[in-house]
Amino acid sequence: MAEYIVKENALKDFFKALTEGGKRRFLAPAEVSGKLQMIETDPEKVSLDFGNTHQSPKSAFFPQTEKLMAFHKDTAKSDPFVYKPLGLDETAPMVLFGLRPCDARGLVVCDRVFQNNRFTDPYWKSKYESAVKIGLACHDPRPACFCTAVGGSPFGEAGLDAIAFVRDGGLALKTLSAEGGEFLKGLSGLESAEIGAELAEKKQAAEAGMPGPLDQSKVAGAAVMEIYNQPHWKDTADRCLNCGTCTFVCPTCHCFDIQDEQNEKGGLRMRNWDTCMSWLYTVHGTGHNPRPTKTERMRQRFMHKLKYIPMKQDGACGCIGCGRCVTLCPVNIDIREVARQMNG
Amino acid sequence: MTSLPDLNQKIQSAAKRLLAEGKAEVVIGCRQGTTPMTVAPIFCRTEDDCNQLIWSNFAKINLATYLPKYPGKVAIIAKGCDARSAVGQVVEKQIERENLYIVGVACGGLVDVEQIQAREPRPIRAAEEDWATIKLSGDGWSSSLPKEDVLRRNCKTCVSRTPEGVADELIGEPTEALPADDYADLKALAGQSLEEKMAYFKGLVKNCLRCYACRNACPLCYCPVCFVDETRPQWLGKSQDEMDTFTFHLLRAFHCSGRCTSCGGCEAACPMDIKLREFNRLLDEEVQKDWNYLPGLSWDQTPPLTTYRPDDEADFIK
Amino acid sequence: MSEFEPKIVAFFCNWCTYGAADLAGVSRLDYPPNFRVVRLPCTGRLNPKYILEAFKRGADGVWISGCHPGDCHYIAGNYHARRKFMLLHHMLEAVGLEPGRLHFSWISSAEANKFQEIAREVVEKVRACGPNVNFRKAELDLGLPEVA
Amino acid sequence: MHNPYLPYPVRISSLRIETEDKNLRTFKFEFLNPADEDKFAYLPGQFAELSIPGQGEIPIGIASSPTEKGFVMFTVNRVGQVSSYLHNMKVGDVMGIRGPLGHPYPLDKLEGKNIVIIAGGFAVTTLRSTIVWMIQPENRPKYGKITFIYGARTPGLLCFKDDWSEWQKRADIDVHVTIDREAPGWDGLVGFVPTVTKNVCPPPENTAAIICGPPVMIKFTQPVLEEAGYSHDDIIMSLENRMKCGLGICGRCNVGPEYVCKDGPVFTLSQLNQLPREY
Repeated sequence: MAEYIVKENALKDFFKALTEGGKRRFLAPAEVSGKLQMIETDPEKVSLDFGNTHQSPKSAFFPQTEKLMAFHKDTAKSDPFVYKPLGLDETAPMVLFGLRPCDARGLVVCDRVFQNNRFTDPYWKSKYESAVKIGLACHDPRPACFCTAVGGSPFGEAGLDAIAFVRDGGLALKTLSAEGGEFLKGLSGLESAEIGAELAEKKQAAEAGMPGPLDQSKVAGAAVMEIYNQPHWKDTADRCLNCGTCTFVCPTCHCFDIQDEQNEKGGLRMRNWDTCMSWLYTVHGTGHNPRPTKTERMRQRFMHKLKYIPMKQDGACGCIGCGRCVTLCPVNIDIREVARQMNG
Repeated sequence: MTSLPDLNQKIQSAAKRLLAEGKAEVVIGCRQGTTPMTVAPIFCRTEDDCNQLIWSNFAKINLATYLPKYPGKVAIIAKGCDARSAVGQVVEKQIERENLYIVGVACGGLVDVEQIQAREPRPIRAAEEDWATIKLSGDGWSSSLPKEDVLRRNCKTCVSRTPEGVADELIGEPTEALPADDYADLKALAGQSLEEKMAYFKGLVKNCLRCYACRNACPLCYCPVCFVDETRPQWLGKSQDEMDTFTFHLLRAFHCSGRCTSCGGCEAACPMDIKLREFNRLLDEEVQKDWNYLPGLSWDQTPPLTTYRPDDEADFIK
Repeated sequence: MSEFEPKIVAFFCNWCTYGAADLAGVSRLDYPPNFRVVRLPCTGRLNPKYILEAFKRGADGVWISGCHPGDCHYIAGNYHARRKFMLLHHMLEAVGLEPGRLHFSWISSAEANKFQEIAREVVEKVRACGPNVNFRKAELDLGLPEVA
Repeated sequence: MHNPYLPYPVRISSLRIETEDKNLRTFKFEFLNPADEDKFAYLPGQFAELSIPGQGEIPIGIASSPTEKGFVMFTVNRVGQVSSYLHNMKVGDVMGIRGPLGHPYPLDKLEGKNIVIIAGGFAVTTLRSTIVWMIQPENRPKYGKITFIYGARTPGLLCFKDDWSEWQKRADIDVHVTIDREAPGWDGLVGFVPTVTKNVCPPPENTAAIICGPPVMIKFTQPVLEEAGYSHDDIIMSLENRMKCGLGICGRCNVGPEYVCKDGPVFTLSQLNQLPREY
């Protein structure tokens, strides 16, 4: 594990160096139409002073609309009406700077879905595994932040190749993975330094104001149907609008819809984010809907985050505590409150 | 002016009385949220529930949204806009008048949390409110803002801050209605080039995620199957195509024309802070100009699109 | 360069304009062939989404025509439609639709001459607007390499 | 890297109208690239996404058996956008199939057992595959007595008539085909599937049941099997839900923690008892 500092006046050089001379696409928190987002940006425009990006960074690996394949209809040419994959060969690898540790953990949860026990999603994998992910620790978690309650930390390291934190006069960095160490070695702007003590101190300070662990022991021990049939779901569902905001901003919501579009020349198959809050999401061709009302749909989301994902991912919580859904829910359905109710 | 604690007290006792008298099985109102500057709608069925009821400047969505889906007798703690929407739903025969009890509460306008955050970028750990002031505090600091400075845009042109005339009972001292929207900005825009108009309206929705939170938060959007969810044919593509998104917003607004009460619930629900009401205002302006109609102000109104006059003027029709 | 030939989607009421188009044909009144007709039972049946859908799919113009006010086969369908048209027309022009793209008319089944005249006018006005760029969905970018 | 979203291109090699209401058609597909047939190695009970360029995909159970070479076969009910489009396609048209997806029936675990296969209506597809597979000379000795109960509303709604009339002639499989009420020209069984099951199902000892059919048939057949003493571990069902990816990623077929596509569609009744009824 190598440790470095980057002086303030060397920051821009360092960010430029991260692109490896333009070979990598550089993504960092930057403002786009009034919102801070993790986007491909100019190294000059990186923001270091922020709570968190407005939306989660999952879109870097799993864009809201992603073309999967295309076909043409020209019967004079070869292979008409045969789909050919798109976007797998030419994708330039990414380097992400400024991932919050909660979001990096969210990507790990997604990764275990996109690369599950039976199938590997090549569109995700080609982007995710080639990316270098450099985190930026949180010094000043926001009121709705609760990563510490679900097993994370504002200085958490999961899913990251290196973690940085802001200090007087610049940044400090610690590499976390072999790939991260290899990638950062010798980059312009970096100076070797001992930062261990400072990191430990800052980590402790940041965690001090944060909530303690959210007890999910009963949820973990209970049968699915026991939690599913709890009476509190109806109360929460009363006020849920099924608007889906929570799913669109969630770093671990990975559901999508596959759609075809075509014109006279050919067609595309693409995937678009979808939401379990939608009536259309589960409705069968026959009109039967296995989740007919908002109660089932709202319950599905919380069961998925807090019961199903832990069951499928060795106990790892499907919620990583970024607080986006808590802040943006128009009717203040707070996942922490729901988690407490589920735990009895 | 009634103080907020007083107002809350009155709301709570009204709610308890309604439950006790059997005038309602449930009273829908607001309670304190779990984070600063949030409130949560609450469905009160017990006295304990009623004790949580509050009036807050931070209320977000229009509570009438819940009414068409609610089967029984229901009371609603309603600001002017909530009450107007509820009346609209009765007029549109989505709910029965006998099943609805409106507890009207005088409103001095709601605040826009986004504007507060723009003025106060530090993490806000707590917020206190009274009728005219918002007090904020964080790690080692505190400040206060006049509510007037951070009012929601729709609240600045509210013609029915107090649901007088339609409420079954009224709590608080009636607040004066404000001058109606003069649509000055839209009138100015109308004089600009087609390109400028298009750029403005397409620009408004370029961040749209198509989550349809605006639709779900809207008290007018009670269709069993929304046109965006229709599949045969599928009217709208599901991708982030600009025109699909734009069409959604045009049709959403069109479906609300002559019905929108400018509650701002759509904008409050939008996770991307899109100024959705700009589309609605376009049509509101026309509805008022052509038919002088404001929805939700009385029980016996006829919505303009359900009727006609033989002499409706439409000189663009050849 | 050859002159731009617009594609126009026309929504005609079954009881009047559709008949007028028929009569114009039988009467050998020539009119431009740039529109494709969708027959409706009444203009009241016209959902605004049809108009937007037509533009979205690349129509350069849309023309809606029904019975004169007072002459509706269903008594008041066109009166109701007129109110919808007033709002829709206002909204689309307010958001930047060229005024010459969207046309409304009342043409009874006897008015073959009016039909001919308005058909010509509609086509010319849409032609003057040029191809619909702003209200159509972007061409699909198939991203396929040219295959032999 | 294998791309599980990419369908194998296939050509419709034959199609047949399966039922009198014309809502069911059986399609046989041949692979455009012969090598894909080996890659598409499946077992009875699995499904595939029928993928029509420009239209979309539908998950359909595979009706052919892997022992039938040179084609894969699907019987499709006309319901939605894609299936309606497919019903209008012709022999020779090119489309795609993607799979095989899901888990097959637990054929290895069933070895040494008596098998009762209960089907209703067009849900018989993957069960046809199972029977064809089981009665192959190399597979038949692995199983005990095989009983097949199949019902439909009318004779004209019974699928795969050629197949089951052949099986009726065999000594190594007990075939009971029934229709709901008397119909001219029908001299077979009359009665609902649960009643027939009650009369002919073998004793539960060392026996497993595989059931596929409309919800109402399952609702009334399940108690019959329970009464006969079948344990919930020995009642095997196949679920269907709206699906898109078929890979356990896109989320919509979730039933509790399980994805119908990736972890199912085959579940035992005792597994289903642990799950919400969101299917």
